[in-house]
Amino acid sequence: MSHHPKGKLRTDLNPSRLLTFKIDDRDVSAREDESILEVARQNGIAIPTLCHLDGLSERGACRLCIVEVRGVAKLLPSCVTFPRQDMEVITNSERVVNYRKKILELLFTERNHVCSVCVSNGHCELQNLSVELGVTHVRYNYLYPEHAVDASHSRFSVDHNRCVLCLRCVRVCDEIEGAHTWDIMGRGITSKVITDLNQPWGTAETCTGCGKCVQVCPTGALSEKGKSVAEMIKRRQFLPYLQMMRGRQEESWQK
Amino acid sequence: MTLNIEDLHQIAKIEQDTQQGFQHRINVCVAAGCLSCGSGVVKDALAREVGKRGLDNWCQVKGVGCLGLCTAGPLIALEVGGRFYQGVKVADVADIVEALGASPVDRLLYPDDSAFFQRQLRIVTENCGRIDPERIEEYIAESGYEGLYLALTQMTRQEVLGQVTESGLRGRGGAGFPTGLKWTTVAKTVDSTKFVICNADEGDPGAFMDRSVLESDPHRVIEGMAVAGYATGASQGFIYVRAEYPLAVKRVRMALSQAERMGILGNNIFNTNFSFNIKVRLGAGAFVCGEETALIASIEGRMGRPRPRPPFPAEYGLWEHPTLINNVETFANIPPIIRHGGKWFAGIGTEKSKGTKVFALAGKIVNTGLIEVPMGMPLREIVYEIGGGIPEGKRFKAVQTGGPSGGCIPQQFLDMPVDYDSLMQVGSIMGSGGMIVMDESSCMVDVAKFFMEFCMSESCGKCAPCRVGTRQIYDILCKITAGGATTEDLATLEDLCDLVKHTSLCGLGQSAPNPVLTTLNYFRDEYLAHIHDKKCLAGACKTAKEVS
Amino acid sequence: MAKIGLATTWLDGCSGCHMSFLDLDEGLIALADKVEIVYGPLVDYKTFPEHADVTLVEGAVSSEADKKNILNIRARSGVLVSFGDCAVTANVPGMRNRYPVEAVLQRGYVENAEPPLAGSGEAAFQVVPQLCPHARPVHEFVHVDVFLPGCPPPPEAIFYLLQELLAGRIPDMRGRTRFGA
Amino acid sequence: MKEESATPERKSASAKQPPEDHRLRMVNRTMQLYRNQSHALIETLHAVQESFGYLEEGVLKHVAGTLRVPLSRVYAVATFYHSFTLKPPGEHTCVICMGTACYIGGSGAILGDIKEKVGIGSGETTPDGKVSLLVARCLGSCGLAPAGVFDGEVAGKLSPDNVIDKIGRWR
Repeated sequence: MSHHPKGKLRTDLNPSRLLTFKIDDRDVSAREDESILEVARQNGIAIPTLCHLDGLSERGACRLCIVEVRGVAKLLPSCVTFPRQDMEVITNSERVVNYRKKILELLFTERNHVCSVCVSNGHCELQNLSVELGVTHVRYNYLYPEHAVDASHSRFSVDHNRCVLCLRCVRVCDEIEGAHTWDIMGRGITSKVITDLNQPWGTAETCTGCGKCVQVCPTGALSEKGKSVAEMIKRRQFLPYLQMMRGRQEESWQK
Repeated sequence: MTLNIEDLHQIAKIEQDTQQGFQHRINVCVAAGCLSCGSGVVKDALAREVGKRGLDNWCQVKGVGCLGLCTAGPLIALEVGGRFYQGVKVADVADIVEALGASPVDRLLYPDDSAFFQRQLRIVTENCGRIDPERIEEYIAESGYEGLYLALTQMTRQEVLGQVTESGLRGRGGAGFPTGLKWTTVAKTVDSTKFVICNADEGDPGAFMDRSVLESDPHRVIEGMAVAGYATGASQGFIYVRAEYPLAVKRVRMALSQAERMGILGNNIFNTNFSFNIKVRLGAGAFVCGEETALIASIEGRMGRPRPRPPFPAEYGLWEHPTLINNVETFANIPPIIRHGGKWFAGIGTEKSKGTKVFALAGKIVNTGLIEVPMGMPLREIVYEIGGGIPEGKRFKAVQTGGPSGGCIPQQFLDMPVDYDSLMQVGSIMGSGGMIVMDESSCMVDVAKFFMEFCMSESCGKCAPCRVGTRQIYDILCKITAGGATTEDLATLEDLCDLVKHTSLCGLGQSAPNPVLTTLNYFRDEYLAHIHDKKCLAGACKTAKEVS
Repeated sequence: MAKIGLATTWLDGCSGCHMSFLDLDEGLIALADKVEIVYGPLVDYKTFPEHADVTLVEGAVSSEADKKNILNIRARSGVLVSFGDCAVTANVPGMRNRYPVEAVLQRGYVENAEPPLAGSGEAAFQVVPQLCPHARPVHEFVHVDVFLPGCPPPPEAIFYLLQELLAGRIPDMRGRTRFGA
Repeated sequence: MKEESATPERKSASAKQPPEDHRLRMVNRTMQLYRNQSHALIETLHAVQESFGYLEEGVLKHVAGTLRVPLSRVYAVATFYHSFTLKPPGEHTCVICMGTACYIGGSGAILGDIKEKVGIGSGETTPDGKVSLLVARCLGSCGLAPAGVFDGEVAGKLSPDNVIDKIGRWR
């Protein structure tokens, strides 16, 4: 049984049908309901991701996992694109790699990511992606938005300066914990993750204090209190297991 | 209550007889445009004047939908004689009534030979400005619901699909997807629950076609939706309409209850086993909800954030059921297609763009308003003949079509036929039909900035390229208009446009750079003047010189 | 073979990157044969030379003086290296960018002054270099040839960078250092 | 049914016990119409906005509870859509259209004048609580550009002077 949820997006795909296609000129086989990303990873082909996390529903939003498919003009997010027989997927063309770098650079400009003083320095997915994609500097202007730190919760804190709006916290809280304390307010560049009615986290009555959001956060936006620079190491091995055990995707609020 | 064709004809007959009973009929435009110039009071005053003179049985005064020429409002039409009075005030009322049957009131007369009314071909708007949108009987008198009757009683679903496909009708909401194909896809799905959604979330700034159609002839859209429901196997429809259009909302709701009362909506329509209901859902001010999947999310009560497609709504839509989404104008084309046949429709327009298109003409143009022309009409004819050219003797600079997803078309393409493919070729799109004319006093960089500000604040924020990229592009455009940019900034601008266009999740992001790209393409000198000479060629960006 | 002229300088930084440079330890000896330090805080030259083959710039561009300096440095440098996170991303100096300059000065020189400053602090503000509204990365002002992120960049990365430059290659720093390293 | 007293204290107290508030009747009716299904959220928020003038926090909690929608989702929806406001509006509302035609026609200058002479920007209310200014994306009255809405009445062919004049009459 697969640990990777499809969300509700593709129940039309038949898990018992097998097909073969090509990733980067390699022949691979897959079930019809396995995303290109899953198949690539099973075959040791690395595709960078940020909003994707095994055990949570897919959003297809960070656009880092885009790939080219021969004969298709558009670039497709591999996390929510499903293979077809004889499809030819290219994961590492120069075009795609350059776009990924630029998207990552945009993410760095969006908030105030000061790695050197961050609790997650050295254990951060955004930081790791910059190494993986070879981003040594950012070509766009930093936006320097004003964002606060909310340390009202007794055990955790949220630093919006480090948030990349991947919404893993929103999804894990909804899909796994079942509390839906987190959501995202506003829209566009002014979007922000919130707890309950945009109130201090510590006062959010629906929060169970389970800390799953903290563990799935890719950056230092969510952290345990008392951690100093570079001390926040996330552990999220529990996630695919809980996802399988609880399997409440069907009732998800988050789509 | 269920109707049959005799009943329909009976209603139509009674209505026509009543109309014929009047020697004179005065139609007062009561669409939002004229209403805001006071056409409501003019209409009341006219009715009072007619009553005062005891002419109630001789002259009818009625409120009608959009007459099209919004710039000349309040506008009234004399149906006998075919004259138009423009800019009518309450003080003119006595003269107008006095002049009935005699020579018209010259000072109010709109020139008879005006191309504005002559050159148009009205299909979608055939009833606009002629019938009272608040009375179903008047719609029926104009062959209304006959198409639905034909479809339900004399055509199989396949035949309806065939006619729509044969008509060559393409979606009027923006991308121009073949309507027949979309319908067929939904019809082919096996789900027992399917939905039909009318997208009336007309969000393009500068477009008001859909609003006008809903305000002027709401039943036409309802009929189109019901036909779609029959053809695709759906029994529930939704009209998703902007809350910013209160009058359209009111008239649609009124029309729905009238149709329900007559049994044209509901169970066993026209004594067939087809049942169809329509509900209204209000948009709440989010342009992105024009995107299909976002619109669906909004009807489901969530934030209007698009999701990646496929799966497409045709297979996987509202509450996971197959869903057909067309816009107002598309549905409004359906009743005449059913009545006259797909072949008739396919005979109008160009090879790949069939039928007519309604445009909202606005900006620096003499005749602002709503027009409907056959596809393929040259841009020049629209701007200079129907539109009356540029006011104040200024020079034409560009036409912006397609709203924030479209582009600016410069002078050299004025003789281009207006259809889906030609517009695409010059980097713009048909969009929903907004057409904003700009003259020499409009700065194209400023225009690009305006649209980018729009896209930036309408971006839903889901995907990173659109969320951050539009902001970055906007910042650079601000820098350019303020005279503080360098050539490197211009390169970054182009690089960002390319990124946002190719990596964004939905159509909003993918097309957001279009206004910048087309202006860069056709008006690069204006960008360069801001950058090198710190000068705005149009004189619109006043701060350019001061900042260095 | 003639030695190459190496200049190092700092703008708005903490000198930590220079400390990391000193941490090259015996590497410094290896470099000494091939490199002449023509300018920098580690040596006693007062003005930037007419030409430096390689210049390492530490720190963000924060003040009007920094702006002037970096243009001058760029004009006189062969290969310009953005040396460390402050130069590459504005890093810690950039953390003030969310606040108006006046508020930053007030906080730094009046509210947090020890012992407490008499008066409004105007006098103190006079001697502080005139700050720009934002501290910004070097490459937003001048062309940068090589980016060496890190807070500070590890000595190995600095050594590799210089080795490559000495060999006449523009180094690829990917995988050798990162933001915040 | 209990008679409602309209003192301000009473109103704010009743917001804490929502079912008591007469303004809630329309809200509750809307929710009942949709059998309290969660997808009625947006329609319900429209109803709240209409009867309260804005989305009051206590009412949002009531709506969340009745429709069984998470609090954070209610807030998310309320802030995603521009039609909703979380702040009480002024006594009078002036909406200026910033659609393309209106922008080309000079609505930017009108906003500039309002900012300068009345001192409020988009989404702001004068300190005396008299006038709120809103910016609309497109009123669909492009033929009348620049257009605006003054206390629900659409007005076209605006100029900075006649807008300032209209606002002036409210104060």
